[in-house]
Amino acid sequence: MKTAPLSLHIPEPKTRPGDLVDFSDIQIPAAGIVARPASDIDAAAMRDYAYALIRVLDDKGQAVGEWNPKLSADTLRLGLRHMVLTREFDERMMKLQRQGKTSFYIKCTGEEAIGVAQAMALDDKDMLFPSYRQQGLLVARGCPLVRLMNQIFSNTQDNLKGRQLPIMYSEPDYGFFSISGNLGTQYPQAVGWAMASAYSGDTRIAAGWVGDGSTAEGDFHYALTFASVYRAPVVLNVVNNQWAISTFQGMAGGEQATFAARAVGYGLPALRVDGNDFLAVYAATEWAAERARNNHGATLIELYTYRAAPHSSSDDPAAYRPAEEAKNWPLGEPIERLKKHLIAIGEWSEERHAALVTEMTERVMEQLKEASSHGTLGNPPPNDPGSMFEDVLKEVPGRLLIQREEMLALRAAAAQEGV
Amino acid sequence: MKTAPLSLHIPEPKTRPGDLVDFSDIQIPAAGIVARPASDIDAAAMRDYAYALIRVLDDKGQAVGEWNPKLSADTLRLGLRHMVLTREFDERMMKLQRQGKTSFYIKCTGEEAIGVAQAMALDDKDMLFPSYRQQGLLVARGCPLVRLMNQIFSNTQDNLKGRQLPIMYSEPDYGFFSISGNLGTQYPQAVGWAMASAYSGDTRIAAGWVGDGSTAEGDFHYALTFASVYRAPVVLNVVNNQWAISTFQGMAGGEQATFAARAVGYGLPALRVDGNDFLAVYAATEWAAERARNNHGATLIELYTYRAAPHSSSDDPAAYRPAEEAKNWPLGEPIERLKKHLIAIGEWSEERHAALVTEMTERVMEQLKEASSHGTLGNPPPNDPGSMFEDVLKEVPGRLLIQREEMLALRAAAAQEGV
Amino acid sequence: MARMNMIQAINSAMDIAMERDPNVLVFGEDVGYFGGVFRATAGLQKKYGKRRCFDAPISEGGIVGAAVGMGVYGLRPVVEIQFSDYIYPAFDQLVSEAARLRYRSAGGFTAPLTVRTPVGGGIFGGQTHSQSPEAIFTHVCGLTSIMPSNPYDAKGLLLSAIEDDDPVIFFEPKRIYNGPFDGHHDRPLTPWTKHDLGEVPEEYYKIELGKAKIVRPGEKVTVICYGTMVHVCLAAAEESGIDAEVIDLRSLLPLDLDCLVTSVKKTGRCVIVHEATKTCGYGAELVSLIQEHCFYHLEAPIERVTGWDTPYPHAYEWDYFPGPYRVSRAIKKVMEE
Amino acid sequence: MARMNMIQAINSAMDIAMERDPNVLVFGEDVGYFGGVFRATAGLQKKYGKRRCFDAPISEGGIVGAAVGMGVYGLRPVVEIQFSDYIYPAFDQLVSEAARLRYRSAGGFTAPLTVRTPVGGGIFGGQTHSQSPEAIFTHVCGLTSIMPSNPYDAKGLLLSAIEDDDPVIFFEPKRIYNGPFDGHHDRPLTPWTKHDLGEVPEEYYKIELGKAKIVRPGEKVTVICYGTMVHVCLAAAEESGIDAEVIDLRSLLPLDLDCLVTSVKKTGRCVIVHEATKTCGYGAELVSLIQEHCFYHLEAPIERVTGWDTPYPHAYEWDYFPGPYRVSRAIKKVMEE
Ligand SMILES: Cc1ncc(C[n+]2csc(CCOP(=O)(O)OP(=O)(O)O)c2C)c(N)n1
Ligand SMILES: Cc1ncc(C[n+]2csc(CCOP(=O)(O)OP(=O)(O)O)c2C)c(N)n1
Ligand SMILES: [Mg+2]
Ligand SMILES: [Mg+2]
Repeated sequence: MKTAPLSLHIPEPKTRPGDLVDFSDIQIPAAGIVARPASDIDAAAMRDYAYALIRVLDDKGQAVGEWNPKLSADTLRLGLRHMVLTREFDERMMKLQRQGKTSFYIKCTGEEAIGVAQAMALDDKDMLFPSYRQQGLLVARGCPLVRLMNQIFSNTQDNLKGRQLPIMYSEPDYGFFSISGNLGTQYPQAVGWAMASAYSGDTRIAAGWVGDGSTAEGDFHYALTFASVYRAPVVLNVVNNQWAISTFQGMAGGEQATFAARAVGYGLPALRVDGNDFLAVYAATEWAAERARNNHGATLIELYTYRAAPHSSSDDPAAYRPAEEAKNWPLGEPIERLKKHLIAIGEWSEERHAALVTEMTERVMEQLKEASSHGTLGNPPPNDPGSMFEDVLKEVPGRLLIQREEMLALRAAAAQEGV
Repeated sequence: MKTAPLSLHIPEPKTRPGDLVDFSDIQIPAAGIVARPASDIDAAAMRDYAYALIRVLDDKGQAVGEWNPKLSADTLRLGLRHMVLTREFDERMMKLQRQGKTSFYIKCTGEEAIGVAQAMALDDKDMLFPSYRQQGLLVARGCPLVRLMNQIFSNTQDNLKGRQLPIMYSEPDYGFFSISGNLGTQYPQAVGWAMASAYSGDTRIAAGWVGDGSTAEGDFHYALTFASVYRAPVVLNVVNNQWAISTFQGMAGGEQATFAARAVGYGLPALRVDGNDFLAVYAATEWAAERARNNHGATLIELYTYRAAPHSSSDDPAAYRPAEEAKNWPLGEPIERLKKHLIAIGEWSEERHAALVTEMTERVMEQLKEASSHGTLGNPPPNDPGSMFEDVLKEVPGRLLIQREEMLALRAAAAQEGV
Repeated sequence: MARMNMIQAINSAMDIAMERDPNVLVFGEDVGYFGGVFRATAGLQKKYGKRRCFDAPISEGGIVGAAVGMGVYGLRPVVEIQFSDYIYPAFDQLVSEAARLRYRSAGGFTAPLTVRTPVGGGIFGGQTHSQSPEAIFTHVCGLTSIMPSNPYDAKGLLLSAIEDDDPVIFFEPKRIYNGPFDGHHDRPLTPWTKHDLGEVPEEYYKIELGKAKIVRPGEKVTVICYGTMVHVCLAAAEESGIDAEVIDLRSLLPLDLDCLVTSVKKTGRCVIVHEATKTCGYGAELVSLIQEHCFYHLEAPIERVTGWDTPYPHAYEWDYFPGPYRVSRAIKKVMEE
Repeated sequence: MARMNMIQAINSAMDIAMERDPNVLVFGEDVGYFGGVFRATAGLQKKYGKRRCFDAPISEGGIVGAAVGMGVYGLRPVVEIQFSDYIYPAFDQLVSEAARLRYRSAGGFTAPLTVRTPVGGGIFGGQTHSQSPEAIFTHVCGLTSIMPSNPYDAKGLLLSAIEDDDPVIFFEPKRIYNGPFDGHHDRPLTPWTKHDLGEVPEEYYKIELGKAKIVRPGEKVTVICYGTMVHVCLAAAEESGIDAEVIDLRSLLPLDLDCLVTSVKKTGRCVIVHEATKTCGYGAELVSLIQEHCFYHLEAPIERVTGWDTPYPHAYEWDYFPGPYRVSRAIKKVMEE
């Protein structure tokens, strides 16, 4: 028997701050080469898709191959509009966070195609169980930005009564589930919701999102297990944006296999998609939704992208990765690519684009004006502290009534004493 | 969009009590057809192994194909001996449980090849993290049965001081980790131990076991994730014995994919093995151990077998599956198959086998005599209740000293009052 | 009226809930065809089909996670965790999700699920089939925690739990599934059929969550307990010869504090009994509340009689289990001060 | 001696432990190259290599499960759970495994791991970055639970925790990482550099686990607290004008009961303060023990000042946080009775 000592392997990204950007080992297959099977295909026949990369937009901005969803120019322009709005919104909110108007913010820069195209490819009544980086879903579903801003500001009009960290939206009317701070928990919930829909003979399906890093949680495994066993009508998305705060995707297993490949062991079909390609994202989502809606069960979609933003307003990525990575991401960025496509097919121009950006900036500012009129974090201080005792249970229980009284008495006394 | 209602899929085994046994959809490939790659092969080249079935013993009892571990007749006879002993031990202990000599028992009938061949294929110093159905590991490592019996009886010589449910052995001197009642928890621990061994430049590897049903726990996912990420020197075994108490393996995802296939998504190699074939189990374990010991990381082995025993002494399988299944299991049973092989190669005979069985029965009875002399459960009543306060922490903390005093005073008072 | 043991009463509650409301479904490990390792769901799959009563993967986190999602959809899932010792893998989904969903969504989403799970020892189950983890749930706001002590209450409380619009953990003391075990393990068990509270209406009825019951009125000392310990305390009160008032909490959260305070103000003495380990057990909260509300009425320190602060040891379970002798001594002790 | 804030002191403890013992290793989410989201492990990977300080998958259950296995091998893993709000996925591995391994194997196997995790609110973190879950761990026998209130203690206690042969949960009150926050959120924070207990020896020293510290001697009322609340209570004592004795527990389990009992027997009055929710919080156990041991010395009911029984609300966190005004009123209240 061999007796050479063992050693521990610790994965490490190829480059760190100070190194030159190096994406040379990222394989980018050409657009259009992946075949599109019927959406009722046997999962066992789909195993190779876990290692492919579905791309529709080629380098010249043309839509090619079987996965081209053949969307109308109007639809494409709508998608572009939503993406631009999402980005403008993100930029503005992050600035406001920097100015102290709120405590926290998370941008989805570079990942806009995901939320936007997926919301558009799904039915409006389908139920979404997002992580915190799919604000594009809400934008595409037409949720007024002022609602989101009110939540971000914890102001008087905040539909979550000042309870939640900024961006932890909950929008029942837009089929958008309450975002949890605990990573991954929404994934089996999405499956449970889908099971309930199937149980009820409904036609609505569910969709869930987690990040590459979050796939390591038990909830990811629960979701795939239950989705497979009960053939739940759900689209399970892994947004592989290469980073989990400071930790590269190799630390979640991405060195050894794609995240799409996780599906294989559960007998689920996987699609691996260029996440910065609006058309590819749309097409893959449409395929998975069709499969689910026809009772053929769940699909795992890996959305291959890059987190161009810092993890959150609390994060400075310059501490752990080369600053130039985002710009050099081999799959580009989604707005630019869709814009190029629309121009290539003669349905858009630089001028119209500039006008769109201006329009969206103005839209953000206008909504911001309204939101600000209801206050920003702590300004004025929120004025219904008693509400913190509501919604723990349907009825405020006795002990919380007492605690509420105590708290209000305390405030009153403090005010009187001038403390 | 299609609007036919969705419906929920609930997996169901093909047959239930009253039905005729029907294993017609179990595909049994011929023995010897699977190629044996070098143990340092790239996992990506191994994906098909997750769907194959490594078999060495053919229907005539011949050892065929590349996976034949070419063991000496002595080694084979030793394996047979361990398996027979394991079975006789199980039979006797279950009888004693029925007689009220202990509270609980679990047999591994039909699965003896797994513990025995795997212990023999591993190095004696490798660390084992078993579930509760691998008593064969201890038998093969030479742990005296009397030790196990003492534990089962919670008697005065019980190395676990009467604390643990019967069969929840813990045998540090035999490299056998404390069995947990909570399913699956040992799996990431095995990986952690293996990581520690690699961290320390050791040459020992770890092995862990879970059942088909237990793969649905989060711990299974943690283990595969960590094993993949840190390339831990560990052999991860899934004993697919078709049942988890009353629940068939389809409810853990076995309808949609093999359990071996779970490895694929983590970039780990998988071997799927005829678990009732001593030679195949030995060979696969040897391969995985070699791979781990040479620092190529973990392997997932699915041991395909059938739980011929009831789940435990508390269970009656006639309530949920056709009684005749075990006898008709298409892969036969391990003792019979190894015996046939040894006879076929002229190294064994029915007479020698009968003698072996007698010898092993006597061995069990002899050890039982010794164990019984130290008592059976409650007879005599265990006599060191104060010991229950030990080992909560290394030193008995103050509050437990007080509780111990209180308890002893209580006993004394009760005795005096004759309660 | 029928004679039912606790399992039958619990089964009857689920049966009726499923009958009345098509949104009620039941799932968990081994609960489908087999009817559960304690047989609590026996017959439900046969009656309602496997769509409404089915097995689950061995994945407590997945079971509760899926149930949360179903609750969000609008169903009322009733899930079984086979032993409460195995509820920990579901802890995050219960605490971070089920318990806080209504709050964090300001009522936009809710998770009206019921988790049934057997608790307690005295069945030679060793450390992983004997635990009583109620106190880690009663610390979590947003959860309701119930523990019945007899078939009649079990059925009425379980029906209330299932109809409750928030998540409820329904702890079932498995030692009394068959009869009102009083801790005298060396004596034969009286079956529920011979007990008044084994008389259970076959039809629908509910018992309000949050109401304790005085199961033995008395003047001298208040004994507070729940689950199996109710029968132990009744025996202990009898054996002590002291005029003890025994209160069965039935509901841990919400707690019927008024009932306790009234009693202790009357008796001036209090013993609290549970099977769970002592430190930070539910008894600690009870002591705190009683000393807060009855401080000037207390004549002696409140005594806690509980499981020791160790795991549940297989061979020594009768030294671990807080039996009637220990309780009666505690009753006498508080009388002496 | 050096001036250190709490993060630096914690970092120094790990540094020294790694230096002294090659079996000590550190891992967790973002702790490697980056040095942790609170920077507690900054520099350790650089100094000791990535073999000894490395990132982990986002899998708290896996982190603790692997650490248990490492402990069994003979290492002393120190793992970070990024926020204690995220410790629940590891609950089963902590409670069923780490805490009970020594017991169930009768000492054959042990899990000497240390789990470091930031607790507490007041940082606008909302309900999932503010929790104080200590009471669900103190109910579990086999676990040791520590919470320091200053850099000096943090370093000495963490070194003891790492060298302890059983699993230790080391709760770090994140609100005082930078300075002794006293609850006056509208006033500037004094940094640790300006505080005596920010004087921390650079070398090795230990503080025994299980010893409380009287941080303000007094005669009239005993205030028991830990973590951030120590500073709040000191401010409150000052502001109340009452001669209060303030005790910093430092170690929740083991508990320095003698210290508390001696103090309460002297003062006859007691206020218990923690940030966690009230019901079944750690304060309940303290009340129980004190009423048990000091019953005849108590002149007034013991008061608990705690977080309300709700999740931690983002915008209302200063109404939630038990600040000095609330504590001082409680001190005055117990003096009145
Ligand atoms: C259970 C849990 N553990 C840890 C965290 C802290 N945390 C918040 S975001 C994050 C990284 C997530 O990375 P990924 O899943 O890749 O999503 P991304 O941020 O890239 O969108 C971590 C570790 C958490 N919120 N919940
Ligand atoms: C966490 C947990 N959940 C549930 C149980 C109850 N339980 C004990 S054995 C068992 C079935 C396990 O089946 P499998 O993993 O296939 O192993 P096998 O018994 O077939 O060897 C169950 C559900 C448990 N012990 N632990
Ligand atoms: Mg990511
Ligand atoms: Mg099995």
